[in-house]
Amino acid sequence: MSIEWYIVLSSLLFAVGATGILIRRSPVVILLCLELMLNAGNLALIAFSRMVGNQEGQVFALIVMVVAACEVVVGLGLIVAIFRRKLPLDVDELRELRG
Amino acid sequence: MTNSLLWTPLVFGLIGLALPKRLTGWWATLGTAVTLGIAIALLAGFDSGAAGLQDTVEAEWIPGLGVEYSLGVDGLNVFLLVLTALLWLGGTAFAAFREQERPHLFFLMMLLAETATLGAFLAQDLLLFVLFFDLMLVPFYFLFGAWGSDRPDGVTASAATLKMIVYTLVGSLLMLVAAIATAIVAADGGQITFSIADLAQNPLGEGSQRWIFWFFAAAFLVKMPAFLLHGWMPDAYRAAPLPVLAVFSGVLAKVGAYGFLRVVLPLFPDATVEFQEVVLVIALASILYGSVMAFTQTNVRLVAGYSSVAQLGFMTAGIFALRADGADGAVLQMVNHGLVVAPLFIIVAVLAERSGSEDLREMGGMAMRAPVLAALFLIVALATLAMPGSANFIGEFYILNGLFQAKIAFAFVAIAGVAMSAYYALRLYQRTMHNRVPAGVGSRELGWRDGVVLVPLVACIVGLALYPQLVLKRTDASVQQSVAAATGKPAPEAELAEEAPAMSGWTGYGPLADRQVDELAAGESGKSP
Amino acid sequence: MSVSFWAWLVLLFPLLGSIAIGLGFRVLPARAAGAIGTAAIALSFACGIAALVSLLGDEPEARHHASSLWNYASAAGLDIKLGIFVDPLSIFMVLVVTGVSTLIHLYSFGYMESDRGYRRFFSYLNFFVFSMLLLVLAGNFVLLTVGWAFVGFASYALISFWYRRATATRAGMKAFVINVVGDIGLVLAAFLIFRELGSFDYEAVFAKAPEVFAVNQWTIVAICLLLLLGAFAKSAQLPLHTWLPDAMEGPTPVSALIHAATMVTAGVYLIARTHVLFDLAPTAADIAAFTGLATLLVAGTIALVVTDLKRAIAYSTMSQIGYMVVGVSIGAFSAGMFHLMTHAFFKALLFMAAGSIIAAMANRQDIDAMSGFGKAMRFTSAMFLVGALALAAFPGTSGFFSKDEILAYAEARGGMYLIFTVLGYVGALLTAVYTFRLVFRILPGTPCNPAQELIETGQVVHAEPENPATGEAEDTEVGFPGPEHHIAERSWPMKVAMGVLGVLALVGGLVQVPGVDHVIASFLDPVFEDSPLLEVHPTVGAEWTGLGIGGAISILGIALAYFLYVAQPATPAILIQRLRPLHTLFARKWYFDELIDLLVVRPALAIGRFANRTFERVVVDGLVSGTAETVRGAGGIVRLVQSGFVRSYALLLIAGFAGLALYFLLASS
Amino acid sequence: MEEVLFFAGALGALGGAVGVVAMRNPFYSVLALIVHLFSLAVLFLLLSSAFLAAAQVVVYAGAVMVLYVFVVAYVGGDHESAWEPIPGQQLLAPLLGIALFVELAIAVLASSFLALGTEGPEVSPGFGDPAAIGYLLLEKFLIPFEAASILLLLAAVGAVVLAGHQRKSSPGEGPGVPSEQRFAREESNPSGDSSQPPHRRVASEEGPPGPSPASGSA
Amino acid sequence: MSFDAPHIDYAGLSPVIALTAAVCVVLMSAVFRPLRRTAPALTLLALASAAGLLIWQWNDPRDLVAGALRIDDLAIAISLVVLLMAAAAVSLSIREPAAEQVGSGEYHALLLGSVLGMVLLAQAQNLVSFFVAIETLSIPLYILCAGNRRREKSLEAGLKYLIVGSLGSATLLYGMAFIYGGSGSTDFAGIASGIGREGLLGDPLVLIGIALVAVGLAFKTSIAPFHQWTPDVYEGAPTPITAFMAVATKAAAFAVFARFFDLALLPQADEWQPALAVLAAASIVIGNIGALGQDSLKRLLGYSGVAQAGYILGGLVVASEAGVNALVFYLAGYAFMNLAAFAVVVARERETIFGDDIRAVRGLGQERPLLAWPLTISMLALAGLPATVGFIGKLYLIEALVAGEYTWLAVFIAVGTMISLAYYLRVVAAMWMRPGAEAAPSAPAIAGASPEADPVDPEAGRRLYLLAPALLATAATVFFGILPQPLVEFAERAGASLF
Repeated sequence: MSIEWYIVLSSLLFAVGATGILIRRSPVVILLCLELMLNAGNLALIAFSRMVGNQEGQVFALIVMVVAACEVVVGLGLIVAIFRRKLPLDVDELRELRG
Repeated sequence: MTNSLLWTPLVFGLIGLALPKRLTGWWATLGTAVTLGIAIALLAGFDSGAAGLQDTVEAEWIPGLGVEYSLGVDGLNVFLLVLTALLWLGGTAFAAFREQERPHLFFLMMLLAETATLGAFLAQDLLLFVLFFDLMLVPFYFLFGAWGSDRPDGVTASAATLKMIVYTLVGSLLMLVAAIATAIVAADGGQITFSIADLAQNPLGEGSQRWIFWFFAAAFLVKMPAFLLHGWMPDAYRAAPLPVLAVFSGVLAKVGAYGFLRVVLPLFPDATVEFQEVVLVIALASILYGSVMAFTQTNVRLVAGYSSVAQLGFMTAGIFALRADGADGAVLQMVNHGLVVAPLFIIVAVLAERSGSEDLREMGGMAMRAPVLAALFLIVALATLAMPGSANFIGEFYILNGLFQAKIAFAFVAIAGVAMSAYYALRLYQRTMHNRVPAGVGSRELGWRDGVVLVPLVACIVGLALYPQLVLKRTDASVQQSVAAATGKPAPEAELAEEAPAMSGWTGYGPLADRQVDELAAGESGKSP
Repeated sequence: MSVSFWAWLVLLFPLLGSIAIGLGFRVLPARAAGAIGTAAIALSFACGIAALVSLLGDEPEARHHASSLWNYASAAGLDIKLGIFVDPLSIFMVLVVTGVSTLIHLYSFGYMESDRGYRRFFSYLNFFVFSMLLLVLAGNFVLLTVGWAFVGFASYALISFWYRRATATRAGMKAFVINVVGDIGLVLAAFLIFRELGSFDYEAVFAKAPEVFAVNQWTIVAICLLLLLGAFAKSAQLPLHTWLPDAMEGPTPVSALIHAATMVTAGVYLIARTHVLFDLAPTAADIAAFTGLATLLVAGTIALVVTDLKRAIAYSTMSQIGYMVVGVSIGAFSAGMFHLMTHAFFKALLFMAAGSIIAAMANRQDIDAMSGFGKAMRFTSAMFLVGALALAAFPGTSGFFSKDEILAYAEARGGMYLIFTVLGYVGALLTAVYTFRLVFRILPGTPCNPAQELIETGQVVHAEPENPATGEAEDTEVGFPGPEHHIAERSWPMKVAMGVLGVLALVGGLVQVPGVDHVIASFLDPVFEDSPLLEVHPTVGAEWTGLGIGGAISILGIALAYFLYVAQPATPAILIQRLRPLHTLFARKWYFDELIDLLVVRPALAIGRFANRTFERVVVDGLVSGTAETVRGAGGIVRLVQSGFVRSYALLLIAGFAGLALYFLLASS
Repeated sequence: MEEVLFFAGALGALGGAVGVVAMRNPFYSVLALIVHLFSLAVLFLLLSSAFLAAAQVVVYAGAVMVLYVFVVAYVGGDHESAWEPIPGQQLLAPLLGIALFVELAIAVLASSFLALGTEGPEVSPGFGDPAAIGYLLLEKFLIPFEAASILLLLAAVGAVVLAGHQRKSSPGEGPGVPSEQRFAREESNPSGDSSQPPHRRVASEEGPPGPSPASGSA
Repeated sequence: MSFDAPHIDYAGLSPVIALTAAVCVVLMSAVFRPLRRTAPALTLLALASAAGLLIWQWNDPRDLVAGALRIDDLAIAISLVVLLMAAAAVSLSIREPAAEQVGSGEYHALLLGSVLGMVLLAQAQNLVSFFVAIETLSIPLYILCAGNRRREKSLEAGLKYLIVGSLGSATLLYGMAFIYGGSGSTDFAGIASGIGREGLLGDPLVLIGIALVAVGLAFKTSIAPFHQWTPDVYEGAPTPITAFMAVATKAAAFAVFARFFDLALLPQADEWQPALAVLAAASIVIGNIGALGQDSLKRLLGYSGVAQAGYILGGLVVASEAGVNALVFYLAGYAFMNLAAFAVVVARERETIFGDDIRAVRGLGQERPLLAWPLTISMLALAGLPATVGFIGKLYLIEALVAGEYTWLAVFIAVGTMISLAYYLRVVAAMWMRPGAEAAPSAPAIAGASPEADPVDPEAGRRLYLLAPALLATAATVFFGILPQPLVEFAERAGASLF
């Protein structure tokens, strides 16, 4: 199975994730979509690392997982904080800042 | 010498911050007086005849960017320096005699403005020039905005000032780009230098000269202001506090005209010759339009303002006649106009105090109780309209002669402005001083305070009227150099300045030489699209 | 003591006088001011005599001296010195000017006595004399222009001397602006001269002109025409004459001095001065001559009908200057100058007398209201009569000789120049008629109220001063001949001045009687010796025939006037009925004011209004506010896009990437 | 065989991804993501990176997802309304997604890297096994490794800071119920079936009566 | 397979180590009650020592730890700017409500963490450390932005920043993946040689990668059209944090921007130069016109930040040493100008009820000259008027641009500056001039009116910890405006280390 397939797949995933961010309004789901995009990146990294035959890509991917986890943690923490503050969990309603 | 001239005002201004409120005004006046003293000393030590720079100061400033701190005095700027110092003394004194709110800031800004202006005249490094050119605006922004007067029709001082600043910076920021481009193109790869003298040595190629020329021209024309680019002037002039306006329109406008002589002609000769007609057309438009506006206005400030537009038009025309005499006249006229317009605004201030208005329709008949004021005003008015016998006449005579010999058609149009100036200047005088006294106008004689300020200025006008040679003699050599740089004609030796034998004009400046200029210009314009 | 030394002194005294009076206006007692002023002019007249004497000292052909004080403005090849040029011509002018001025100062000393602006008046008057002398003594065209403009300004200042009078200030403005137009003509001429000859100095220019120019070459013609522009503006020749009648708003001595005797003749002087150039440009000279001719006729016709005493005299001045212009243009230089002199005498005299009468009328100038002053004011009337006779060229009077000499010369030149002779005599007839129209309307007949009062009570009426032009009550704060009026009968200075002038007006002509003597000619001819036209000489016989015709015409004219205004006082009205259109044409002064108003003033104002109301608002401000609005609008868009929706931010981000990626894909090889 | 696995994995990953985006209920989105992650792990294996596959399953599908579930359970995974406040978003978003994909795909397919067409070079059996990765982490990527650890620490702190209680429940808690009451409320429904979180702005219509997270966890 | 431990140059790493240690220590201080108050002091100490260590490494460029990092003068220069801003932020954070809610210890620990990320980023020359560093920089900022949980705006800012930021990093990551694929290496040097290979130059794969990375970095440096988070986050975040990230983030991001593009991607310069130039022009225009008529000073500064980023990017576009010099110089100057402005904003926020609304500074000229002057001068400097460092900075940039044959971009800078005057001077006018038309209060929700109000401290304008930064920064702004040579040399050293 040639590498192209993997890359194309990953770019498809990337696109889907991006679309998700654009159309979903629940912050939780948006975080999930970010996960999708990061994973698309991971897939690409690993595929390329296979292609060029060194494992730096894999290490990179590993680190990305960690980073992703961090973002998730912070993001979820923020969501909880917003919930605590009794603000709606809908990114479209958080728009006091504008103009 | 030059250094002390440049920094004295600022130093005084800063020290002034530490003084009690009521003293600051006098302290500032003292500062300007000292500056004037230095300027006069400079003039006294000035070697007329010599074309090159004198009293130069050279110091590294930002070697990393090729910018040098280099000042110098020559025929082009020596009198403008004196003029600056003189008018600032007048304006500051006039302001000091009156109660100012927040005097510390006011006088600090006044003096900062003086330093900046002197710097613009002294700078011999292109970038230094641009820097001071922009810096001038800052203090005037505060002076106009914070001490200016809002108009009943809702145009606030700050708004009018903002308009002015943005408008004039349009020019000068483009000029910054242009200046840098000049240096870099000239250096092409080598060590960058902004020294005007060095840049003049190796002019740029046709192509780059074209656009750079216009960037500079834009800056200077806006500053003057020239026709169509004067949009900022009416509001700003109506907002400005009068003593400040006196120095502003007395000196700052000249920086533009000066810039043409100092920078544009030597650095962009080809473009200058190529666009001679275009600039001349603009100049003529300014003359006619300014004059027409001046005799339709009823606001005294605006009459003066638009008359300045016309006057600056004359200077531009003189410079772009690209003949030594025209340029000589322009320089002389810069001094004259400064000397005339500053007292004019001070008189306007005095009149406004008496009639409680700045509208011609609400003034009149004030000569009766105030013969001295009337006499001074009359002299100023006559000088404004370039009455033969005044130095202004000699200035315009030289300008128009230059124009006449270079581009006869333009001269005929330009001279129409002279007739109109006669009308608006005299109208200004009559409407305020003559005719019946309208209600609410208290005709009072000039107080000694204002007299102290006004009389010396008028005295200068008279003095210069008796001996304009004072200026011409010293400027001629440098002007010839600057013009020669543009036209490519070798600058005649300096003794011309000293004592021009009657026939030298006949031999050197007769029709032949002029035809050369014409052909040159014609050829260039023919080439240009 | 050299000539030029005296000449400088001539200049100096009036200037000093003016400055002294001007600066000392607070401290000087009124009379002192008058005395200083008069003395200054008298002194300079004395110096003029001295100069004349020392000038006569040297050889006729060596009688020209140039001298300069300092380098006025010399740079870049222009060479402008503060220099004077003295030769018989300028000395002649100096003498006329200073002489007449002295007398008029003397007259004013009495006439203006109770005017608030007494000191100001004398200061101005002295300044005027200084300017006039500068004009005639100037050694180069620049200085000439200076003097030229100075007299213009002085005339402005004196016309609007009573500056609370709107009419006066307006008239002053008019005079000034038109004169500036003249100055411009001079300046342009100077430029052109410089372009071709490379100098402004009389000597250099006149020396070089014949070498450089071919006869009637366009440049020289242009130069002369530009000079003429100046000359006509100053000398009130068509079509630049309209300011002169209005100038009568000024005090009467001013009219006498500036607008009759001296300034208005500057144009004549200029043509004479630059005759070298005019010799090279006959076309221009002829244009000048014909303009002069036209002026003298037009002015004559107008003078027939105007009812304002001073204006009537003013028009006669115009027409007399017309004669002079004709004279100097066709080559009768000395004759023209001669007429200039005699005219100065009798016209000044006429004005003085008129002033005295007007004072008696409490500033009314309408001749319809005047009559019977013959009995009321004998001296004045006598003087008026003398002046009138001289003006009408009554045989024996000064005008008689001077005017007819010009016509005789024209006749002698023959060819088309005969026109001048013929029409000149027509003009002479007109002159005689309108002059004696005034005489017969004013002097004889039953005294009008003021005259009556004068006869009975010996009092001069003290009517509330009112503006003769508008009839509105004057605001007397700035004076006016004052609460009480001064007439020659009451004030010796006026009497003296008028007396002297009267004598001169009568006998002044005797200095140059054909075949008898020719003082003026022999004095002036060295100046014009290089002119080819000097060869032309009317024979004495011809001249005498001319004089005969002239005398006959003037007597005829006087008789006609007598018939119209004394014998058959009804006829003028009938004539007016008959020739209604002609009369209106004359009465409306040939519509010149309207014409200028239509062609110059209205367009200028219209343009001004357009520029002010429309252009400035729309284009200039539009340029500014337009850009400002655009930018602000764009800012609005940016803020709109900044909607606060995080998802739309993301959208823009991704869209931005899409665009960037697109670019890179296209850029990729 | 490999092809089969790839397509299976690809389908799974894609399906999961689409599910995440499409599911109205966040809870389901989370589940979909788990599917996605598992199938990615399969692909990783195919790309001979065993360790990553393992990490994927353990770290993600394990730890992270649990976190998600908890939060969703806590804040209440209510359906979001179809109401779209941003004009054009629903239209532009998919278009942009497609554009994005197309551009990326073109970049890949038009690329002149021959290697892309291959399955990659022959690699040693140890390729991508924990040992290899470990060595790399401790040799070349020591710094990133350490930095990542610090990052984790910071993130943890952040989570505490954000999600933890207000330090001092000083004035300005807003016009809300005092903190004690809120605690009470939180205690009252530990499973967090607060399907109606307090203080809503937009009345969001209840979605189809699918199994609520509460019942799901019950 | 044998483990060969990389050589670790502790001297070179010392700044990083110091900061790392500081993070832990400050966290500890949060745990032990008695140490609560010491956090700021500790932080300042840490920053100072880090700065010292950095200066110690000045002018001794070398790779660290198997080339993951490179400590050279560019890195040091940028790091110093970052540390300066951090120190300023600490000073501004005294009595900052956000700090009190988050807890002084955590607050400062997070701040230090972000600083650590920036310092790493400035040194990164390997994709992995690049990515990690940029995340280490961002994540603490997400948290800090949301720090003032009492204010809804703060939370909103945090969430927005998080979402868009993560989107940015995802893009960045994806781009890195492609570049890695195209070059087969994660080291900048390796990438440079990898993409430079014959026949592969200009390959779409790499170029798309570049595009993605450019987007990611443009986002961090708030270049239009990836700028939209900037105004919102600047306004919502606690002001000291805004002050910090306005400059520090930009500085660090631009450092890596320069390193990555001018080093690793240099072979592709012909392709990316025009693209970046267009982006720069876009952000100059958008930033400047967006700032017109903003009433919130922080928002105004946010937009102006976008514009300034555009100017700075110009220095990068030309891919020349002069360009990088200009970039560094401008960043340094920008630090001073911004600091002065934000210090004043903080002060006014605390002593008036207007929050950061422009009305908060009306009449400041009379009321508090010591606050008015810094704000005035910083506004004039940002507008690039002479005698301020802003003018020299623009001069420097324009010179680089013209020399690099991007004169049209220089013209854009000039035009942008003109527009910018309109809003900078509006602030100045509010301080010194009669209210006039300004007076009509276009009332946005006054912070004081809402229950979210932070306590008002009428004396804030006199507090040394606010005045000192303001005045010092102002002094620097003017000083380097008049005698720029030292700063120029500083910048030149930095630039020299790349070429």
